[in-house]
Amino acid sequence: MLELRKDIFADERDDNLNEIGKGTQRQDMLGHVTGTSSYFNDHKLQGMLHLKVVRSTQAHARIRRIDTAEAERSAGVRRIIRGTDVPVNLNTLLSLINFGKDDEPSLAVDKVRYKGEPIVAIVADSEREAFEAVAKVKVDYEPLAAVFDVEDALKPGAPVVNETYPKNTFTYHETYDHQKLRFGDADAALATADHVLEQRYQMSPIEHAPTETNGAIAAPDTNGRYVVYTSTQALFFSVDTCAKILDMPSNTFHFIGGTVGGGFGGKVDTLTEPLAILGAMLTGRPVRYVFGREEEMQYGPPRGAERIYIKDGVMRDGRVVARKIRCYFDSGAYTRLSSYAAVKCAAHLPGPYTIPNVYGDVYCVFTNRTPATAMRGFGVTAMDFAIECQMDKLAHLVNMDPMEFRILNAYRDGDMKAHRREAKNTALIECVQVAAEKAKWPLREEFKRASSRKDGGGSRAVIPPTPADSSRARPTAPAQQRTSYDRLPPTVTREPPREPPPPAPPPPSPRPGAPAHGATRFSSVFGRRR
Amino acid sequence: MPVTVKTFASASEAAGALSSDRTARYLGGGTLVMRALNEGDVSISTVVRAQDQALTRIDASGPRITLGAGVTFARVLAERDLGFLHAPARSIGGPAVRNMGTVGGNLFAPTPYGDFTVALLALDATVAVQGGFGARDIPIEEFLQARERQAGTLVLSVSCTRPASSEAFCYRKIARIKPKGGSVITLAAHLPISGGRIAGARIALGSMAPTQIRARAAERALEGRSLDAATIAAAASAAAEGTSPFDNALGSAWYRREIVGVHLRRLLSGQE
Amino acid sequence: MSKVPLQFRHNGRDVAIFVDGGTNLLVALRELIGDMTPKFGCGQGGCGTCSVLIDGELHLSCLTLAETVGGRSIETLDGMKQGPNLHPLQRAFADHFAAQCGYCTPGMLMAAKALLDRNPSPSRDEVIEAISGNICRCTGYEPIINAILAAAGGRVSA
Amino acid sequence: MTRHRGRGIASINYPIGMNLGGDPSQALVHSNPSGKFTVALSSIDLGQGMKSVTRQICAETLGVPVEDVYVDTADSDTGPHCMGSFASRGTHRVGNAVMAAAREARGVMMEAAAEELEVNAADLDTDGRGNIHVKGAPHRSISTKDVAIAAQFKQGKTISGRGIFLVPLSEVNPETGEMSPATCYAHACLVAEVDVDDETGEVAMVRMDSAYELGRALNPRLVEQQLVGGAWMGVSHALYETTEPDYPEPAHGPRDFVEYLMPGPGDICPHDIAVLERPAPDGPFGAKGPGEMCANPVLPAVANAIFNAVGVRIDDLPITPEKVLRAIKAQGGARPQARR
Repeated sequence: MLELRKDIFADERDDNLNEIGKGTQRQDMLGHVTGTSSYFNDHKLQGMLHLKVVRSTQAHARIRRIDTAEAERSAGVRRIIRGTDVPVNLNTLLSLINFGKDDEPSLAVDKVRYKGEPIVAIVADSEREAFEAVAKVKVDYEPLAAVFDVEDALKPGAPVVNETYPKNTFTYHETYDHQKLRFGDADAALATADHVLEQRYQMSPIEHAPTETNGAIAAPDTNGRYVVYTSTQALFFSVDTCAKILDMPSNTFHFIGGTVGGGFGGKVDTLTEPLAILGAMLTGRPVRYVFGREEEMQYGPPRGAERIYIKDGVMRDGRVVARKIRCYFDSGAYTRLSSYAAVKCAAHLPGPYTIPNVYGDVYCVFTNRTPATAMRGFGVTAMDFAIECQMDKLAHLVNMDPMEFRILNAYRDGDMKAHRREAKNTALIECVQVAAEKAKWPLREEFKRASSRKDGGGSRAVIPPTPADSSRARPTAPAQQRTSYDRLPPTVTREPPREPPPPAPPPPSPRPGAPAHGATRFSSVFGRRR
Repeated sequence: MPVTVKTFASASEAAGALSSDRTARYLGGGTLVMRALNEGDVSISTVVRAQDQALTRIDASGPRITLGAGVTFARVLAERDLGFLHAPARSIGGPAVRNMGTVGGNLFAPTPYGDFTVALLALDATVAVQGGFGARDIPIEEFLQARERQAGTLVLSVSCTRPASSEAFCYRKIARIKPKGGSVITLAAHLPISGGRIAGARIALGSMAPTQIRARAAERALEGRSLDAATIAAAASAAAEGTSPFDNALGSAWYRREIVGVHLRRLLSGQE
Repeated sequence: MSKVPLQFRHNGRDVAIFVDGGTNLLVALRELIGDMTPKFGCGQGGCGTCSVLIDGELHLSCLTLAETVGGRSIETLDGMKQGPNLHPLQRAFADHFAAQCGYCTPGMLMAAKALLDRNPSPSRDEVIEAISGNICRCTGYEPIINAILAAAGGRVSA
Repeated sequence: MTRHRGRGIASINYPIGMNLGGDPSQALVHSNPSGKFTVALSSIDLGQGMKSVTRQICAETLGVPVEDVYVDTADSDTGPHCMGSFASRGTHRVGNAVMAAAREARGVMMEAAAEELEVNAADLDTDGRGNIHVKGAPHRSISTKDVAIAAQFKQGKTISGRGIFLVPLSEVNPETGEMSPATCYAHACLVAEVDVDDETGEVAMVRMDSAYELGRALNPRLVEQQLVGGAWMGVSHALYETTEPDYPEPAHGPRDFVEYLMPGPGDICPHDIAVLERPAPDGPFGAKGPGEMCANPVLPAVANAIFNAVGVRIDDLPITPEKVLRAIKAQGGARPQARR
């Protein structure tokens, strides 16, 4: 049951609208209830072939030999695709926005880094014949020690999962092995807090489980083009990723999608389109590559698991005065999007509360696990679990009502957030008040009267003095800003010569939102800029 | 190569085809064999079917009931005289699976499936099988212990004696998901009462060992006693004895051992 | 190559096709007949997106060997409309916003139809039982349950 | 007494629009000569209602009935650039792009109408029912259909518009984490009520009460879909889901919908929701995005409710019966906390 509380924030809204705010029927509902909504797999193409992949049985191994001789002779097989057949067999998704290094092959060549990694693709007349040929491919592995725990992966001597990142951590700003957040002096505040509580939290890896599995159908079209029916939830991400992997102009491809049987983040990774198109290119026939359910569950990318340590200082009166967080994202064997989530997670600290001293270290860690990817609430869901369990424990510790404890610490308009931007348009307090009302949870009068629009700012708007890390890593020269849309000609070296590193910048303390003239600034997306 | 489908008029012909071809699997309701084919199990090259009326016969009129191996759970549920088997039949799958899955196939379903078989084990059922050399009856316990070696034989039917009263037999499947979920553990108890005392107690458990097994220690705790709180408590504390539960996606061996007694107690004392 | 001839009724119309050995009914309906309303969700019997009625009974088409339906009557969502009009269940699903991605909807509707064809006034628990073999990842089931109850009670828009 | 009831709460906020910006979406809007509009996008409808909400945004901005607008997505030959539907970009980024495109198309439509009515375009308004009239003089009006015909065949104008919405890329300071991750935030608070069985560790949901602040509920029925379904997913994450039950040990991974656990239709509970609307200055009609954030408060609220019921803290997800039972045994039995 849903109730619209039009009475709250009414003075900030114009509700005199025609179409907005109406519960209009979905444009696609008639299609859904008649079964005529057209998903990628609802296209019947003449002479369609079927693609299946041979997946690694090992979590971490060197590939000594791949023997496809018997599979090639298997009935109905049209084409066997190996890593060497993939034009650009190394990619990372966010290379499209020039973030991170290419670290993942479409088909493994010399090494497998997770159980289920694709090694060989088989294109055959029928699914059955593709399965029969898959069973005939022999892969000779030399097993390597594997690492599955994020903290084990950071220990000295841990197996190197992905040689692109030999320390088993994603590299930020070409230097840093994690994303930092520094706001005030958390250690000093912890030393003077009435109570200190340190806890460990663990998120689980989670399958998106859309009822439609990942898949694509690619078919040769007229004039040398390829039409691709796809379940992607990221159309141009997929178009441009295919253009890069297949080394073709992006307008060679005509992608058609937009009606997808659930995604939740699990259809961003462009898992099936490149091989389906390559299959169509190599056979001249339509090719379908669709995940089975077990493939989707075990080898489709999950929501990555995060391990989170929180150390909080709280005063007897209920004010949280310091929050120190260490978080490890389990990226699995390749980067995909976890590097990005870690930055989003750092920005989310310390949750929707005004805490004067915040310290965060967020790592993106490689393990011999199915690569993780985005999922609903990416980078935040696990942190919210940790923070809100922690808030409950803190309220218990100081013997406060957990609702009132949250209102007391809630951020309000005008407060300075830990990522050094002013809080605006906040509404946490009102949500707590209304939820309390709904649940018939008694709040004391002063907490019922609290408002996101009152009592913020002032001393709460100040960026506190923030000590610099003693062992600060020295940033290197800027990488040239490049995206897939202004790719350099292939003759130009991809690694521009490096200048000597400039001295580390002083800890900035600008006014909120003020431009930092002359300061060296960094972007996690586009590298460094001036 | 496409799969070859061989359809026979009689069960014995089908059994012959099955025993002479190692790549052949018998197609009952499809929930096991068709799934295997869909998932690319290339060890199956031949699918054997039989259109023998005997396989779908239900004989529920007398004290001993017989269910053809091809009887679906939906048909068990539709048969008023099989009321004692309705709880186990209803615990299988959703409605579509109950319209397809068969009593015979359930005997071969690996964990976390095979719940109906737990009930049959508690009821001391007999399994009629047709091998290459003719038909024979096997006690269900023996059948399950040798299940891996039964691949070349065809189950024709199962039969068991109807419980003396509706109170004498009870069944419960513990699942995480409601109303349809895989078994964490499954329990069935047949406790005939004679002169106020339990005589011939049989307790069967699913997911407490690689195949469905009897909880013999719990049976001993019940045998010859009246079904009171103390007896139930004794049976509950002995429930895990002799079992060999495992870890799977639905629960760990530790958890199964911890809760089997709790659920046996609740089952026998009629608690939710 | 041995293809097997197969005839059955598909939404009230006789159809004849040739299938490969081992072909399941879902593939036969989608790829040989062109009825795309039953969906592939798992091939394992776990999701119900491929649900169809065979002689009025709910079945999973992905677990049905196609050649076993010779001479039988198959109903899919493609045949649910009553002439140009939506079936009351279809209207109720729309009224209750009981579809988001829409992928489970064909199977849900067939499961609901199987229920109401036999039990026109089900309880909430009976509705829950009827859709228990169908996975929906979007809606949380509540609007689907409400839609089926509304259709049963005749509470649907015109 | 083996079952104990408890309540727990959580409150959260969520950044709307792709983290750090720098990733715009585009939209094209055009009318055919009958005054019916098509929106071309490359965004994806995964069920969240992208096609429907952008349709309403377009109709509102144009000032025409929603029936006169159809959203066509996603065809890479005809749709303008959109990276994808993720990171709460749909309503905020794509919605704003559609608004911009519709505004431009509306401008042409009003110019064409002005020419027909022989007035200044600034003096015209739409009635939202398919007519354009002179402000204060509703009888001096022309239908959008007639305007479209005139624009096409008489005036030689295309009633069309292009839209892009870019939140400029934020830089990130590697030492301090200073950055502009998002331009607006949605908020929520949720109360979960559970029953915990202290002999088996099983947790059953009893009810949920919540308040979600979303800037503006562009379509309350679509919002309800997201919040009800999203909270269900939150329960699922809290109590059931994992691809690796023994994480970090990679064993016993589920392979099907029996082994992969999600609450069934018999596990759901009543959920009473309030929606608050504090418009975001840069949201389309103030809207933020409800789709992603709605699951997040459920996980900790359920964990906190379990503590309230039996006194154990489970900090590892999912909170399986096994973990609850182990913790209860470790503390020597259930310790119900103060009833709330």
